[in-house]
Amino acid sequence: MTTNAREITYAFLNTYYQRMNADPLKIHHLYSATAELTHINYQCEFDDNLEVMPTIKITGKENISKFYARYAKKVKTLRVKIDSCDFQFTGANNTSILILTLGEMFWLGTPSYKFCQTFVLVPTATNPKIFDVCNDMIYFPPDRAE
Amino acid sequence: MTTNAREITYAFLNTYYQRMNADPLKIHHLYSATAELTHINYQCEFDDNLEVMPTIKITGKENISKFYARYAKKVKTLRVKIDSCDFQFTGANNTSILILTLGEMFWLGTPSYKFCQTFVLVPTATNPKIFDVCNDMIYFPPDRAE
Amino acid sequence: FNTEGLKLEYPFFVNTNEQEYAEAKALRYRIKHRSSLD
Amino acid sequence: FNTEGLKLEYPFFVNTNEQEYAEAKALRYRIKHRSSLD
Repeated sequence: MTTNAREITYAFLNTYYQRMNADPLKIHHLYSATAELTHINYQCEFDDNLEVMPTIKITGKENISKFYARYAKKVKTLRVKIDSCDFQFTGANNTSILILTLGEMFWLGTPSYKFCQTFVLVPTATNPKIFDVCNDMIYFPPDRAE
Repeated sequence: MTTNAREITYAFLNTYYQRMNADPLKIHHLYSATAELTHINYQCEFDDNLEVMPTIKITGKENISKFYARYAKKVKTLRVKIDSCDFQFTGANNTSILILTLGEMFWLGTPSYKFCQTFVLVPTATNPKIFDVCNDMIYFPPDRAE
Repeated sequence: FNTEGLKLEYPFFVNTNEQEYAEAKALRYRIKHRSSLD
Repeated sequence: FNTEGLKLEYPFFVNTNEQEYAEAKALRYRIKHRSSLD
């Protein structure tokens, strides 16, 4: 079971970040209907003098779909370096998976930003081997030049 | 509801870290029966040359109780600086709360270590205003002197 | 736990204060990323 | 998503590689902690 959760965690992270790059219009398929997303607020231009990486909170698969579609061009240029990830079981019957991952991300031409991201993956009602993202929350800690 | 979740988050973090200091033998009361905890492995001596902050995974309130009791003396000296926290609703009916917090922690005489910690708080069956910790996962990112 | 009217401003110190933190911060440490998942 | 036999070793690059990362890392940035909760 633990081995399984680890494989699911790895596979999820790989799929999730790859899809940003490969097909932003399909990322929302990973989320549950009532998912909550705290993500980079792509509406703001982020430049080199950015003091706070702007984030935005979005609720529901439909809004999440619109969000990724609107900023598809920028989302497609996302690059990710994962430095660590860990997981625990959570939710009803401990069948959901809580993930905590840290790393750095950047976009075409931007500096690399440290991030910390947590996810909750919930097995679907119809197939316990298929998971939906019901939470996706990111935070960008300050740079070393604090 | 959101205001409520924010207050619950603040109150929880305050209670949780204060109790480490005030009464390690009562920390386990905050956890659910099947809670999962990834915490500092107090069994290892951590010195200034530590390259990896050792962590340990513990499952179930009873084991969590034993863990905190065994290292009560060290736990009592914990000091915490919270730099950020954010939350989302999660779990059945979105009544649970997922928390992501970052900051630094240190113990009597130790350097200050950056940490990133995530929690899931679940309302108890008997009283939806009382929450149990069902997940508690910490990670120590590398120092700036990478 | 009591959820009444707690306000959180950053940085928020628990069991410590600015001065004690500054002393701990002055001590150096090196933590490297773990090389594999537990 | 497909969960078959993926191995994760750190650092693990997605959509990029060591060299491209090094270039991005060379660009400086400054992010301060948010002063309050959203």
